[in-house]
Amino acid sequence: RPVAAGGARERGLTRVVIGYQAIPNGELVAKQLGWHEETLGVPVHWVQFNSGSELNAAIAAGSVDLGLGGSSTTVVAIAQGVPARVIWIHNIIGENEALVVRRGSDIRTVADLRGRTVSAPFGATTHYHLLTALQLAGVEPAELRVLDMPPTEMLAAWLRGDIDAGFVWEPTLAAMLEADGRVLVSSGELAAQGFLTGDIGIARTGFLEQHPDIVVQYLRNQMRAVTMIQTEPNRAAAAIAAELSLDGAEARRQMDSLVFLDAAQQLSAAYLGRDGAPGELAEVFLETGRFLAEQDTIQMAPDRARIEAFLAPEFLQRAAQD
Amino acid sequence: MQPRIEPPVLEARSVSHGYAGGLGRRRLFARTPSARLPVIESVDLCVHRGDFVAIVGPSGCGKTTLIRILAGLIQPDHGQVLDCGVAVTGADHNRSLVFQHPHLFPWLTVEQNIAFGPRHRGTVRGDYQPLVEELLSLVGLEGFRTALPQQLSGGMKQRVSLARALANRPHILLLDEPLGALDALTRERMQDELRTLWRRTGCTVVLITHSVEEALYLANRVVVLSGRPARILTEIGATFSSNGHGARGREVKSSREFLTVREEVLEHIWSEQPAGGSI
Amino acid sequence: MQPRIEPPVLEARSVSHGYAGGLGRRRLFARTPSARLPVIESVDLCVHRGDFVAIVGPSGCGKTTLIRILAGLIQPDHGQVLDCGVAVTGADHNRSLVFQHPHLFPWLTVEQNIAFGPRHRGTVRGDYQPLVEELLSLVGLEGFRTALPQQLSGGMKQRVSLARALANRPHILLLDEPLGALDALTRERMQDELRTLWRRTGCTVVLITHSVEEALYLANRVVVLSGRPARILTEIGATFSSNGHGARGREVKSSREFLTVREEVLEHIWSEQPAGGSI
Amino acid sequence: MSGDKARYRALSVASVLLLVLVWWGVTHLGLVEPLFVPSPRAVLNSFVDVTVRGYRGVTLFEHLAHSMMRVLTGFLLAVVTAVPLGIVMGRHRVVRAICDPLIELYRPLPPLAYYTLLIVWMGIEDSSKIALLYLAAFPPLAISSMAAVERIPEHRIECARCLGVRGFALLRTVVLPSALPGIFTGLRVAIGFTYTTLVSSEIVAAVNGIGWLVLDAGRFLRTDLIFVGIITMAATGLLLDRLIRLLAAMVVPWSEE
Amino acid sequence: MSGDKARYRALSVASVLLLVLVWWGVTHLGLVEPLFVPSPRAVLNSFVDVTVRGYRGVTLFEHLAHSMMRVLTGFLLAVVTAVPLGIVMGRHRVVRAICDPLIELYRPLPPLAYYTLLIVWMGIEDSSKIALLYLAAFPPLAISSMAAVERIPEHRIECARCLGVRGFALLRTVVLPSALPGIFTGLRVAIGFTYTTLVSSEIVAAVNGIGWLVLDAGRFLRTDLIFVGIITMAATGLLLDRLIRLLAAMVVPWSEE
Ligand SMILES: Nc1ncnc2c1ncn2[C@@H]1O[C@H](COP(=O)(O)OP(=O)(O)OP(=O)(O)O)[C@@H](O)[C@H]1O
Ligand SMILES: Nc1ncnc2c1ncn2[C@@H]1O[C@H](COP(=O)(O)OP(=O)(O)OP(=O)(O)O)[C@@H](O)[C@H]1O
Ligand SMILES: [Mg+2]
Ligand SMILES: [Mg+2]
Repeated sequence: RPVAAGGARERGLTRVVIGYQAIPNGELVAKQLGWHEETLGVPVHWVQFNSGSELNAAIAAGSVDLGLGGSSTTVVAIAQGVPARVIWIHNIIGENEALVVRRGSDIRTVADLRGRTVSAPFGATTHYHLLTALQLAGVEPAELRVLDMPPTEMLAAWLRGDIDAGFVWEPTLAAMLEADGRVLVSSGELAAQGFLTGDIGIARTGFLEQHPDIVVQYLRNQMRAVTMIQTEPNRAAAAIAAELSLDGAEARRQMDSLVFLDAAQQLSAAYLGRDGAPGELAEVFLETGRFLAEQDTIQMAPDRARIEAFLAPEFLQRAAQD
Repeated sequence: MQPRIEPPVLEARSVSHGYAGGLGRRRLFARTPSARLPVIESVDLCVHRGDFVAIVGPSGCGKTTLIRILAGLIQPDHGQVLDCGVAVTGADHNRSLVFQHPHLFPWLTVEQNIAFGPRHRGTVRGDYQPLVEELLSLVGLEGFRTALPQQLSGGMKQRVSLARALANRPHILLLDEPLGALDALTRERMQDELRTLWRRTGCTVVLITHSVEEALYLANRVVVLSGRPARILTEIGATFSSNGHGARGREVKSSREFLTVREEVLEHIWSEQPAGGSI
Repeated sequence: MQPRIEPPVLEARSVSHGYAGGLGRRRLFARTPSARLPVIESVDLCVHRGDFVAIVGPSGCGKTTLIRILAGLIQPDHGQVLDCGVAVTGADHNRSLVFQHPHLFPWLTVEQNIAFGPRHRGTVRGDYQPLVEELLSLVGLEGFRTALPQQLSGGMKQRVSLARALANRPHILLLDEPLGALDALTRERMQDELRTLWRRTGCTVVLITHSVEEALYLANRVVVLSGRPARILTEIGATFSSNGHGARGREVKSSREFLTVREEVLEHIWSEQPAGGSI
Repeated sequence: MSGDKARYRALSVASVLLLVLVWWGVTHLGLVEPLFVPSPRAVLNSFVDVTVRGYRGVTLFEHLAHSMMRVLTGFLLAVVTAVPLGIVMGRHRVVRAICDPLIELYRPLPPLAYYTLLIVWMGIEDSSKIALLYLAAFPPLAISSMAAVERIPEHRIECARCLGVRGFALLRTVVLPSALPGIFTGLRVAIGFTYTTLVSSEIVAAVNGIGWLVLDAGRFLRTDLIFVGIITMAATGLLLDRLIRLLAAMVVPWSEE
Repeated sequence: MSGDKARYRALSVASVLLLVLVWWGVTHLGLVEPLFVPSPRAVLNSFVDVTVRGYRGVTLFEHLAHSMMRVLTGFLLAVVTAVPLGIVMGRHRVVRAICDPLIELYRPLPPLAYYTLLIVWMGIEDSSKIALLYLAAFPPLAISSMAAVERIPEHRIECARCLGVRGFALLRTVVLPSALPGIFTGLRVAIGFTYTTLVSSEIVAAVNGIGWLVLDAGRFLRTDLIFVGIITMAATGLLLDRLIRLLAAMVVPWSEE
């Protein structure tokens, strides 16, 4: 669908607006090292977002060209008709998001959560994973108390003993583990069972159509960042540390809990797939969409055709070619 | 050509007024609106150019209400007020009212208070400043021109309030007991000033006063009001101050003639009101 | 045993006072504090039990300031005020002040305003209600007991304010021109009531008035103040109203004796102040 | 008089209707993305849906009831503490000197900044939410009451003193009634403020409440639901405000001379 | 007089010092997790660090400058629009009947609920942030001004009318000065409100500003930094409030009779 706002900008491009999040992945490496500024040929304007939903709004408003959101919010974008396409998978969420329970508690399996109080930030990938885990264990959400809580407040509630479990990400995850917690199930484990969550790179449709070359160059820089993370992790971590005002070791630890995919992996059938042959990611999105619809959060789950139209691996294909 | 008949400068035609809501706290969900308190009952008053009309009457009878109607601040329930033949619909600086209570603007100095009218009607400073100076000395407050109202005594405030109205050069001056808070001496002096002013400018004055003596000394017509609801009991022509006779001193106040008329007026008021009755 | 010498009920000992800050707007970053305006200059006043002292003086001379000092609302710059020999440090209902302006509580009805003092000092209703009724009829406002102040005329407010002070049965009554807004008739009636009250209760009264006649008619001592800064010019013993002589009618006001003393007082005031001078 | 009133009421209704009309026009002509401004019809549908079926298993009415309970508790607690404190601060400079800097220091703080601390101290149940709303309502109430007391003309206090009324009786019988008009203005400002804080308070551990509904709908770009929530909040907020005004008209029937 | 003032100032300082002492005591005795309430020393260290080295490449002073620019722009825009509107609404019942319901309807809405719309209309740059702050400051200013105008004793208006001053001149020369004390109370309440909205406004698409610093520090559990941000906000908020009070003392030197 055409976008009302922002259309005028396409004719004379003065700058690229990139919406990023404070996640220790390749985006931050490229940002810190100034690669986009060097290679895109237009000034780059960086804007930080706290969640994918705000990014969705900004993209729909035509204020942001390239952005990063969680897989759940990407599905929301698909369902609500945000004019954007998936062009990249920044990372797969692994051990950096996990469901934590108290070390001494008698909760051994997810099924033991029945009747307990569990919290997750609603709408986030962990929320999706919490519900998935419950479903896999055959637990109805109504059989326990699921509370909506941002990470910091979750930690406070955890320390007070108000909640029995929480599904959360770094660095709150580490703090909860330190405060007498242990991992019941991690996102990595759920991903292994086919319930992927990840941080997805999306681009505004109008921008994609008008400036495919810039998008391709942007993807090349992302690929370069993944390569650096995989081959020179300390340099990459140093860049992230500088970007997030963290110390190097902590940045390295957080970075290592993510799973990074190079272009070849992303273009394989397990993930993005290729132009005309969508990969498994479509399946993941379809599943996620069904979940959200069941949760009453979106009115209707997007169908497969809509999801497949949302994936645009052709730009990555071009970037990977040369 | 016929000689043009000049309409009265100010005319009240069978004016009646009352206050709504009865007495006491308004009740929010009151069903029946309480009875109106009638205050003015069919008052007819004709003030001609150059008249100095004094109105006397018992406390709470409706004098303030009447003068507010004349000023155009209250629209009467019945009847109407005409200013030079034109129906009055609102207040106007040509019909300047000096309130019973001074009501100065607390953020303005004495001088600014006096200059308020002409200044904010867009008169240039040069035009009104001499008048303001004159008025400051008239009310004897040159030394207090930069004082704020909160720094003045009761009588000083009242004098500022009088000067503020005069600064408009109104053609009708409505005075609601303007000298009430002044000591005997200052009062006499202000009376004389008022009389001179009236003579000099030929403006028309309606004065409410509690002092029958003052009324007779200043006015050429004294209107006596009854107790509430106020009707005009009688009107007495006083000649002690008429334009024709030229200046006359305070000694007139102790003249035989003066004292007789004074007794007469008091008699009227007395007769109306049984002593100790509801006032 | 020696006879006990009763101290004066109210005594001002060489009281002086001035107002700070000079005239006009306070300047925020003013370096030098502007000069004080001297208002009261070493006033000595001794009021004995049963006295009725009237204070007269030109407008703005400092009468209100003086009576506020006597009431304890202002701490004078110099000197002190003693109430039955005890230094006055604040206001008190035994030394009730009736302000120049009525200042009623706008949320209370006439009746509640009058009962305010005794009621909120914890007196039981039964004790003060008869007095309140009596005062309502004294000031002629029985018909307005449920009216709010905004529904009263200027003179009615002043009467409520007087009744409100009387409801405290003060042993000293301080009156700052309490009858100023009343018409001739009501004023005379209130004068008589005040005189009766004073006789009956034997309380002590200090009255500021602008009417020399009123001063002489009511008081047994008349204190004449000079222009600002106020000093005591002279004190005149008036016997027209003394306790000893029993009730006397209004006719005293036109007696030869009365008029002579009146002239005398006016003479004093006149002499002080050159006509038209800065007041 | 009453004809005038009816005319003003009609004007008010007209201005709201005009707003709705503009909304309808804008969406009808497709001037804005329906993703951001859904059509009145879509919102109405969602409204009916949420009222009947509920959102996440809770009907609109229940959401509203939960929120109102929190808002009113927090607000009323603030009224009974902040107003007396403000009055005392207005009269007693010592109390003011002590309390004023503390209020002034915490006042500019965003609720989000100290919510974690409230959770640490009060847990995740309603008490911390109510505390947040209480803290939001407190400063405007205290400041307005204090300012209202400071504006009381001194002669009124002097009058009461001369009548022998002092101390607590003075505060109760003279200072409080004199300050009431200003206090009511403070109440109106504060209730609005409390309302805007509702969403922040329901960020944590809420699975009901209008604020949470708006928040949660926002996360999923359910603009129709956001509008349902917003309109419900606007309507109830308006209602509360009118209630306060009605109360003011009943309690402050006099006008200053 | 001035001795009194010094005494009150000392009391104020003492009460703030007591607060710091309690904070120090609480952390020193380990009564709360340092994760939530860091020690004064830790906060001081971070403060120095952020001032000198900066957070995420921006020094504290720059963060503050960005925020202040946003707050002051939004606030001043609100002052120059809401105060005149409030004054007119207080005097003209027709204007009031039209504008009042609109203000009352949007007023209870939480900034978070309509921020998305602002972004859609105004983009993600400063203008949408300033608009949010503007909208936060508007209602308290308008309501306070309106209430202040309604409280003006009628006789004062009548006086001016009798002196021939009407229309705009009346508003400027009589209504405005009479309402100033109430308007200043409104200013004080509104600036606090604007400040608390700062964090909300910097939630979206900001990479600088004190509000963003607090928010971002929260994401990384940097409580020391949160405290640095909070204290900076408290201090500057207090400063702004004092500025308004100073202005009030300069502009409103009279007291009502
Ligand atoms: N706003 C009002 N509402 C109700 N009644 C009022 C109002 N204003 C005046 N009244 C009543 O109207 C009557 C006349 O009042 P008005 O002020 O005209 O008297 P007045 O002749 O000026 O008296 P005074 O000489 O004491 O000033 C009084 O009985 C008063 O109670
Ligand atoms: N608060 C104040 N600040 C500064 N000056 C004041 C203040 N109050 C009164 N004054 C000045 O003190 C002088 C005496 O005032 P006061 O009110 O005592 O006079 P008064 O004798 O009662 O006059 P009147 O008969 O007019 O009421 C006046 O010149 C006045 O300007
Ligand atoms: Mg009158
Ligand atoms: Mg006086």
